[in-house]
Amino acid sequence: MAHDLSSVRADFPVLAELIDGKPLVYLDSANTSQKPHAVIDAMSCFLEHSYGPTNRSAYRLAADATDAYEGARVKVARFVNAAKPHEIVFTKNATESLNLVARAWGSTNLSSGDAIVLTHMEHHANIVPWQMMAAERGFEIRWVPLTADGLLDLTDLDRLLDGAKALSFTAMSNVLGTINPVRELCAAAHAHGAIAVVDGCQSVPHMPTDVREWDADFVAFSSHKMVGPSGIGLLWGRESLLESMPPFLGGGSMISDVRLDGFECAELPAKFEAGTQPIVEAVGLGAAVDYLSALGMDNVRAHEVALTVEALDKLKGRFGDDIEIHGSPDASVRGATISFAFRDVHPHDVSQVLDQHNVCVRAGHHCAKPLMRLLGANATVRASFYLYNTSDEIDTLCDALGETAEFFSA
Amino acid sequence: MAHDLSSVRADFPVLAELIDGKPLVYLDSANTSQKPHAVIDAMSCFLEHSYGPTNRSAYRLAADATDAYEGARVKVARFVNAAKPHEIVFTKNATESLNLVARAWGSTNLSSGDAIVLTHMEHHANIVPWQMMAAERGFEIRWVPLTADGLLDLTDLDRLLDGAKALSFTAMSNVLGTINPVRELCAAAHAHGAIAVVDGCQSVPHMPTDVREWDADFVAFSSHKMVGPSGIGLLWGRESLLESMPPFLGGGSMISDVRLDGFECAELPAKFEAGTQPIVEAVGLGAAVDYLSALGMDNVRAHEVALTVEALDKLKGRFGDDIEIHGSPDASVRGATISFAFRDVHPHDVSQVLDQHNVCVRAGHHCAKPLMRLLGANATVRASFYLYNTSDEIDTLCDALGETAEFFSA
Amino acid sequence: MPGLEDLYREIILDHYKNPRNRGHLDAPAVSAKGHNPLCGDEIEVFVLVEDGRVADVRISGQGCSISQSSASMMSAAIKGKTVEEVRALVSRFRHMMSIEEEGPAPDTTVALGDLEALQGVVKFPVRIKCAVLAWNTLTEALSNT
Amino acid sequence: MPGLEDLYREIILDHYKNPRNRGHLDAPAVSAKGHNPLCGDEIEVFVLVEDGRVADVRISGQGCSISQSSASMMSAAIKGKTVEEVRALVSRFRHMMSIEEEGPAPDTTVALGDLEALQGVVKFPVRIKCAVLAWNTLTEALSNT
Ligand SMILES: Cc1ncc(COP(=O)(O)O)c(C=O)c1O
Ligand SMILES: Cc1ncc(COP(=O)(O)O)c(C=O)c1O
Repeated sequence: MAHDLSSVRADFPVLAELIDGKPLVYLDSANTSQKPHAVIDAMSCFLEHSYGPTNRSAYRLAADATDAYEGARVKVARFVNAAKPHEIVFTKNATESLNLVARAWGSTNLSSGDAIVLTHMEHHANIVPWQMMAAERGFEIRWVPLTADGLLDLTDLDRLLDGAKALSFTAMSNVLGTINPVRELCAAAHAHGAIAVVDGCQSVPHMPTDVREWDADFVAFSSHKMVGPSGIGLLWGRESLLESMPPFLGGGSMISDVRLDGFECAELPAKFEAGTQPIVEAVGLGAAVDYLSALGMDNVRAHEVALTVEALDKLKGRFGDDIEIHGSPDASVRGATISFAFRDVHPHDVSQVLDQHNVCVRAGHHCAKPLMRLLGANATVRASFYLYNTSDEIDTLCDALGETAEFFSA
Repeated sequence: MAHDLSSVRADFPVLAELIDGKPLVYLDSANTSQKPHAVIDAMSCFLEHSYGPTNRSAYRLAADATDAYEGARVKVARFVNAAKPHEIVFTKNATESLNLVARAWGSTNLSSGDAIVLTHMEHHANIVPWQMMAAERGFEIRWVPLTADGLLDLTDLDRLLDGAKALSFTAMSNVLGTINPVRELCAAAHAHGAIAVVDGCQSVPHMPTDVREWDADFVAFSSHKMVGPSGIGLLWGRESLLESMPPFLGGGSMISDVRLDGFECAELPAKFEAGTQPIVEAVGLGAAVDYLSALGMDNVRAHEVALTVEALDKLKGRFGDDIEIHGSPDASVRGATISFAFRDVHPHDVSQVLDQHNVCVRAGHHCAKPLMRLLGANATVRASFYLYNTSDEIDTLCDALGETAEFFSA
Repeated sequence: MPGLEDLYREIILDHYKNPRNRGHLDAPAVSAKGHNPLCGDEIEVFVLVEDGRVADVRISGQGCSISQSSASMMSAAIKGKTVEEVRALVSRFRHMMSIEEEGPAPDTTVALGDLEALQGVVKFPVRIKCAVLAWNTLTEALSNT
Repeated sequence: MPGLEDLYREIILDHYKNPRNRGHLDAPAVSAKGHNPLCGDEIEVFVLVEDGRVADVRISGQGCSISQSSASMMSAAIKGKTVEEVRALVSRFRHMMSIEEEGPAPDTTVALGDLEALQGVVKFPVRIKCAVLAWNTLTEALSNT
């Protein structure tokens, strides 16, 4: 494995928790990740010694808090290779980021007769905001289908993009683990005069990100999935687009003037950051980005590829036809998120037995109901691995599944 | 004073900070408040031992995190005497809460020919969201004027409310400190068939709140101003209204079903909580509400009234005509937020000299530009007191102002 | 932590594997759909009420062992009962599941029969929603009569 | 922490109390508005360029001692200079204020004169925005020629 796993694990206090005397096996990081000491301590230290308002007051405490908050923006900008820090907008979660794009960009660019393109593997966060706008403005939503292996089926992409104004897609499926060819998709969108909106929620925490190399127009992602705190999300946007858009939420800080008869917007990024911001959360996110950068995102990816190969091997090897793993068997085009059906045991019951062994997996529709319908399932079991997971944990998962099989065949 | 101030102060670690060997005098709580150990520790303890996803996964760690998150909702509901916990919606800040009301309620209730009523003392957060909707839908915004004392001038209220669909107003001005007659205003709105939206940002942290006694329809407030963490805001809404409204942000958790051709909303409160929520922040907010409840909001208010009387006396007594204090001189109709002009020294320069004495005040327009125009000022100095402030700090403020006078007359 | 046997009693697994009263009913039967947002389970309950009695009941949909067996046992328990008896049973069942109920305490003389097997679910709070899904859906269906 | 004297040099207070070149100019003069969102300061800069030289300059608006004195000193410094000289001065001033500039290092032979007094502002980072407000606004006005 590409990094020193035992020292990494020691960084995450919750991984040392024992429940009923047994260690926690946290395999739900695609849902939300655990946090290292560095993040937790940065937040409590800031709260104890340095908390103050940002971008509003002028005394030193406030100025230092502002520097901490804006410093986090610079760190995030570097982490995804944004051209300018003010192309990074802090939101509350990736869902808000995608709503921001759908509404603020959409309201000046989409109307009846227009079309946008989504894919069959999108998370609800990249579907519902567009459906809400479509219901209001009457544009068409087209869908990129999937191959049997759970990859995007790009055969008809040109036809789908013909006349479309936007292509919005996930860089990595939160159900299938599929890694999509982001750069090619952005290029295809641009070739048709559409913008490319990337849902980076599942990819940014797990592999290096370069928004300029992608040549994307917007990328949404969340702090809580990349070892950062809850309560803060991210939107990277191309400067020219962010500048051309109307604001999203109205209120303090996003204005340069307010009169009884109207208001003027502030400059980027304030324009999209109305009200008191997630200050402590930005500080924690800054620490998270430092933590990931120190590990090296290439190493994180290498570690996860190794885990994926091993997990797929062991699961298939041990359970054969009793397990149906969704998505591609090729670890080079997938992340460490493994969804599966296990015999005829309902996912909720699988997760129950696994929980008895402290193995935390998600059972459900994973906020991707259109994809679930395609898979012909109401729910799947999903085990998702991250930088702190180990080979041993794969074994524990397999053993717990073994017991599940036994229990439900008895 | 109504509570044990030295033990209260010991609860707030940042108040023990020394800068240049001198204590911090934090008089900017109307902007954002400091946090007690109880809140900081609840957050770090949760992050170290119990962090997990809420309302998504079924294993015990996730179930316990969900209980902690939903438990915070119950605490907040009790704190403001809501009829049901699901009338409390978690947002990112009060600004989002007000945008939610303006857009989700407004989009089905306001169109061309309609009118809403705001007041001249509103924060931008209670102006700009309505202006954005008005620009889109062409309804009229009417304004309640102010008296010379900085109270609402209700002489023409009936005329203003005639035919109006909503009255949206602050319970307490963040500039003048004015406490508005919320119950009377709600009744007046209802008498005209309008809903009453209350911006509780400045009142909820400082005095007892009873949304049912007010008979309000919506109340927005923020965690970070009531000793809770940043990154989480609150909206209380009357159940029937919340149920009748379309959703605000779209995404995971706010749906009960998503198909390619549309979606169905989830029940309250999930309907308005799209995406991964501020989980840790809710836990911190729960601890903040416990902290305030233990102190007793009546005691908090009594403490602040005493500080206000003393501060007004001392400032006027010492500086006479050199200081112009905005708003009412009557502490029974105002909170402990004191905005003033000091001789002809620009507020920014006043705050600079005060900062030299570690006295933290805000200088600026306080996100209330229409009010500033009415006051004929670009900016004011604002000292705002909270449950942890002391008489001594009033003296330090006065001494620092004395030096300001000396410095700028030299 | 309570063991799996507390949750998965034999009779539960039996109802899960051999669900009673599967299918659907046409009008004049009433019906309602329920779903559990946590795990995606969906259920549809059909009830035919004749002369104030449940003349027939059918369940369709998918779900986990707890929600399916609870639905199956419920269907067996209510068939032939008067609507009033059914309501008393629903109240008694919800009470056993420690779901807060407003109003008076339920009539403990109402027999739960096989349904007692679901008592173990209470030790697994997340699963309570699974166990009551069919019951809430039934209540909704009956409100359509 | 640096003392107040580092910030409020005598010449700064003098320019604050007795601002030079207050007022406004009509077309063909160009103008621009600037504002500091932190403290609400607003400024308007009017420049009359004739034959490539700043023939006249006026400042209006309100602000703190730093923004007002910086504007006043700026107005005194640029009057009569060629537009090219003005641009060099702007660059030199922004450099002194340690605002990152892209491109080549500024020409340090450009004399700052009285403006040197504003050097102390750098020790008070929040006030840098006040000091450069007039200069940014001037640059915007000149871009309108
Ligand atoms: C009266 C009032 N309303 C609304 C707000 C906005 O609150 P927030 O910044 O937490 O969104 C504030 C504080 O900034 C306020 O004082
Ligand atoms: C692919 C994908 N998109 C969007 C989201 C939404 O992110 P958040 O819940 O942080 O808003 C998630 C995670 O829930 C996700 O996995």
